Amino acid sequence: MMDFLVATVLKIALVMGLVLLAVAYLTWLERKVIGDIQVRYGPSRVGRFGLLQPIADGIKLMFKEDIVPANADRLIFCLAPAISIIPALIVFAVIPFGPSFVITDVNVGLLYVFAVTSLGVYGIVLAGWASNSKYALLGGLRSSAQMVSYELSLGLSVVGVVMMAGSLSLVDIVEAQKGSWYGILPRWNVIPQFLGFVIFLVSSNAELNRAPFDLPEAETELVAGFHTEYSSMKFALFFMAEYANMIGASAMATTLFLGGWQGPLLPPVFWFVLKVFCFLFLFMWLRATVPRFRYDQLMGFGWKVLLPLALVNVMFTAAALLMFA
Amino acid sequence: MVPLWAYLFLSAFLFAVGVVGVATRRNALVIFMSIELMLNAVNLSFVAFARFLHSLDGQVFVFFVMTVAAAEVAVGLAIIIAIFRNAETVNVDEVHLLKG
Amino acid sequence: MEWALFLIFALVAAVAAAGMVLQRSPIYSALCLILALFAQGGLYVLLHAELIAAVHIFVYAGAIMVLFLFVIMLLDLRPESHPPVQFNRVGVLAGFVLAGALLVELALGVGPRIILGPRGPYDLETLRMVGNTQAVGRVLFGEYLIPFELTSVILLAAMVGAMVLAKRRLE
Amino acid sequence: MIQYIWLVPAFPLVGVVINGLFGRSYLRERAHLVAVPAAGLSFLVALLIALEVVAGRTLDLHLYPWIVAGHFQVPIGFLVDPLATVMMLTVTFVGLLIHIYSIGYMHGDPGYPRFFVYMNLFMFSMLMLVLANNYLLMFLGWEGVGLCSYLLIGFWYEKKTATDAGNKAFLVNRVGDAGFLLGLFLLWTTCGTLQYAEVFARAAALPAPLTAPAVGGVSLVTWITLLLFIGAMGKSAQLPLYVWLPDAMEGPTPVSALIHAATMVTAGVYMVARSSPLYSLAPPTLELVATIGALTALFAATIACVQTDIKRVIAYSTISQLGYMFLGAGVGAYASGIFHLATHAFFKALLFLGAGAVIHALHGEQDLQRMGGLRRPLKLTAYTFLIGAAANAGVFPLAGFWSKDEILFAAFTTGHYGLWALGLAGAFLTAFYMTRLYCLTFEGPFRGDPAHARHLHDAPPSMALPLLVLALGSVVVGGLLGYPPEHGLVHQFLAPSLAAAPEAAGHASAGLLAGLSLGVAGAGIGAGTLLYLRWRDVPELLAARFQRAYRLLWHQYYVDEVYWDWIASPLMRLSAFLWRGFDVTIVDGAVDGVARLLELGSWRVRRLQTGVVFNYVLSILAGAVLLLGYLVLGR
Repeated sequence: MMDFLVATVLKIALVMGLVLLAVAYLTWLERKVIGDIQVRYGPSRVGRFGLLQPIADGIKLMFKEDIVPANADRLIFCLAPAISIIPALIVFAVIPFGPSFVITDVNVGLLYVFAVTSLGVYGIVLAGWASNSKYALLGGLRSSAQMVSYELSLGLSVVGVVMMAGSLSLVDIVEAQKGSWYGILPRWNVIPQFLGFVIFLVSSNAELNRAPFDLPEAETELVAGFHTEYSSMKFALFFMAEYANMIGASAMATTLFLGGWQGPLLPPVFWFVLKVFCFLFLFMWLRATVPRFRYDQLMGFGWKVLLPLALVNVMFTAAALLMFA
Repeated sequence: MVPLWAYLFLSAFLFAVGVVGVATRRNALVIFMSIELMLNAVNLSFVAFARFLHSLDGQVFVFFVMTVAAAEVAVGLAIIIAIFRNAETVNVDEVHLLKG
Repeated sequence: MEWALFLIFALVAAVAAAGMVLQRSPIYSALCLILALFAQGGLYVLLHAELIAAVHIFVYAGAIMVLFLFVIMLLDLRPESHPPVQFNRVGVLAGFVLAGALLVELALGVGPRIILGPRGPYDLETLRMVGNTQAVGRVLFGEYLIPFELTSVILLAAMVGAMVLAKRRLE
Repeated sequence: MIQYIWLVPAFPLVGVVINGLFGRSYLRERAHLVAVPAAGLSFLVALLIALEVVAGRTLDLHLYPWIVAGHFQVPIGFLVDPLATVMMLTVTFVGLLIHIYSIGYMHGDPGYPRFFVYMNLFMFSMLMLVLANNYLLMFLGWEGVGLCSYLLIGFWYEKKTATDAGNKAFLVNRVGDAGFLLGLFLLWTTCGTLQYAEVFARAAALPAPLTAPAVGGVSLVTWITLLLFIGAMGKSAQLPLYVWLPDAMEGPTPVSALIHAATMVTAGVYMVARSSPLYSLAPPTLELVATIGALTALFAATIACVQTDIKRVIAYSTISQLGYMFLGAGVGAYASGIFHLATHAFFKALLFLGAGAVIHALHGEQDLQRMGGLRRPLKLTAYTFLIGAAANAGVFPLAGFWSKDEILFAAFTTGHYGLWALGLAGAFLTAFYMTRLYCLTFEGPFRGDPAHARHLHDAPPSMALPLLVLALGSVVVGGLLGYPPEHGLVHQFLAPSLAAAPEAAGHASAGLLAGLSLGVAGAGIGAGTLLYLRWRDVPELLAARFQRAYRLLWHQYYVDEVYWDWIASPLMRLSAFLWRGFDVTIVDGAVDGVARLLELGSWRVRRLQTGVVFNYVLSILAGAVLLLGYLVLGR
């Protein structure tokens, strides 16, 4: 019992530490990548290649003045950033980084991930509400509508994967992608479930509230959306939540569609991290190149394109499984 | 092991709280939430019974309750919005539409 | 251990539920309800209904309560600051009394002497072997297939109803 | 293949559903793209099944228990035997041709998709009627075709005459259906089942309760068959319930061809043939059937001689030919009756479609006196029409000759000399009026609107094709199936489904009788030719000379007027009296009184409805507490 507890606590500490570190350096990476794409340098002053920039940013944010607007709902205003970051972190409880490197393998792992990530919206909505500011409220409203809408296609896009693996456990899903077709093609879900993969990527991008789906904080329209009134560490928490969610989404995409830790020769964790970084790069790339959606386009796209496509994917997968299995 | 009656007591308490909410609050949204609470209280006893009867029927019923609850929320909130647009209030005391 | 967890969850659920009813501000009511629902999800896990627990959180916390918050924000319902115009004290009192009576009756009805009927085949061992999700799925899509399909009709009707209602003004 | 019999009615039903749902909004002028393939596939499957039936297979298929109420059990089931096969082939084949014809005929009509919905629905109902394996399912089809007939007669519902005609057809058929239903009730109480197989088995095995004298000294089976025959009288337009059929010509011509000539009106004959094991046990009914048939044959033929509406003439001819079929069935020659039914379907559909082509060419003109000389512009129509007319008249070796001659022969050999003479007289008149019809339409000078004369055009391809096919059928079907008489292919094929024909009572040379009827037909044709081709002024002189007889025929024996004066208007007066006296004061008074009573009793209770949700919630809650209290504490 004690061993188990200690091991679990150690695992949790390791994962959380790594994730937080990754979050910090992801900001640096993103600035660098976008800088490159836009033919700029990006951060380059603090440390070599600007490598100490995240730490400098962190220190700066910590020492900023913490402002709570006079008419704000104090309790919720303070609670919202926490509500935002907690789900983003506890997702990692079930993600398998390697064959035995998973905090806990739950029977309903996938559902757990969805249940937890669906809570992220509360942080944004409550922040928008508690600020008692028009821009923030609008951002919160948009965010809740957008996230509820895209959650449907997100959920449906992975049904095909679940059907192919026959399990909701993430470890089982990774295991089901072992081996290869004809000796060359890896048996990854991205090949038979390509449509689902694309839908998953687009919807998760929307769930992350990142460009081109960053309507809740659209600077040009809403100043900064839901976190207009936030400053200091509370602001930083929202930021960390966004990047943690990004890592979570990339990890999920890796697990569900790219065979998780599977790969030849090198240690599994390496493969996992490599694939996750591919996705992270993709998200950054998207942000740097694609312009923001208009709000009605966003809703129309979610309901009229992605959702039907996801349903079609489910139907075809079911039919194919019935025919060939 | 926690006995069945403990769960049932909790379920009864939650249900009664929901009843209080429905009977005493005047904000339509809160009344609605109280109804959700009552449904959930029932769900709890369903799952508890399922556990102690070694049967899954209770869990399946919870699914159905959730479905109905979701449908009810969608329609109910739409009604509340429609009422609000007309009457500028969600206070059930000020809405007398049921009087012919 | 189990008792401790149960007591924690039960306490949180009970207090949060009471808070929901007592809070003035609808948004606090909603938050209290969310908390109560989380505690209930914990109870489901204690009852070895992992699937139900996940779905419960997914549906209630992830969808239904977001919708509530959305509506509260959309209607911009701030706390009821001024006292109600025509507060029906007798009615509220009657509500409390009746609810109390109901609680007493329910408690009397479910005391420790409750008798259970015949047991089904799904004890913990079986569940662990088959897997909770798989077992529920089998029952849901076997014995309860037709009711399950019928729920889709309910959802469709609700969807259409919600759209019609939200689109047009009440006459 | 045979077990897929349900496909035969299923295809038209699918057509109904598709056209019914999407016809008006999406398909519109393309409705036939659904309806015609539906009929075509139905025919194709029917043909494949027929091949198996010819090879000797039959099937009594129980598809689904339709009604289960205690002892009363009726399945949805199909009986595929030779009789049903003949009917099924006739219905699907003629139906298909007329569907194709309608593409051209109904082109541009605003109700185009609706028309095809009704047509497919009719096909479905008719196929249910002939393929059912029990009387109730047959009745379903029976009523279904009646409904379609009503809908199609009144298809152009903006026209008062059309809706009136539809109502008339519906009401007259109700009279017949009442008899049919009573027959079914009696059959069920007697046999305890409505399945053909079981009913006939009971009729054959244990004749005592069925044939023993019962009510009024008449056996039960006689009552049953009599009541069923009343239904047949209505559906198949026999005396005295024939009055609806001439009016039914208000519908579009393809409808007249399909429903009111080739298929639906023959349902009565089919029903009698299907119930032949019962009818053979009831000689009095058979006598009645034969007598009514022969009388109708002659009666309708006389009227047909003077009518001037082209479709009306053919309609009376149809009634007359149906009379022959019943005559055949009545003297026990069921196979001959069915044979005549099949050949008649060909040439009568042909005649109607030809008439339709003429009407189409003349922009809706139906009056024979405004036609004439159409042979040259409408060549194809004229020649195919001539074939149809000759077949109807009984010219050797066309279809009508074989079947009609057989019926007359059977009447003679069973000793019904009087009926035979009536039939022979009818045959003479048939030949006469058919000649008259042809000559007035296609020979002589054109008497119509000169404006139309220049625009005369022959039938478009979609209308020409059915004409040609039907003409070919009218030529060959009779000899192919009916030779040698009494032992032809069709007789051997049908034999297992029908009760055996009675022993011949008299002896007669088939050749002599055939020669006689040929001579009669020839005389009729000769008379017609002389009067309407050579001495064209004579008919009018004759009409003036025998004015009273002519008037009588012209007004169709005043049957409609008699029905109106003696039945309809007394009924209406009674209804008016009941409405004013009984309905308004007593029934309405009682209803209003109850309402007033409630109003009086409730004006105080009404205040409970406050409209405040809160109060309702409290009362619900109080109820719940009370109920739960009773459950928990009460015991």
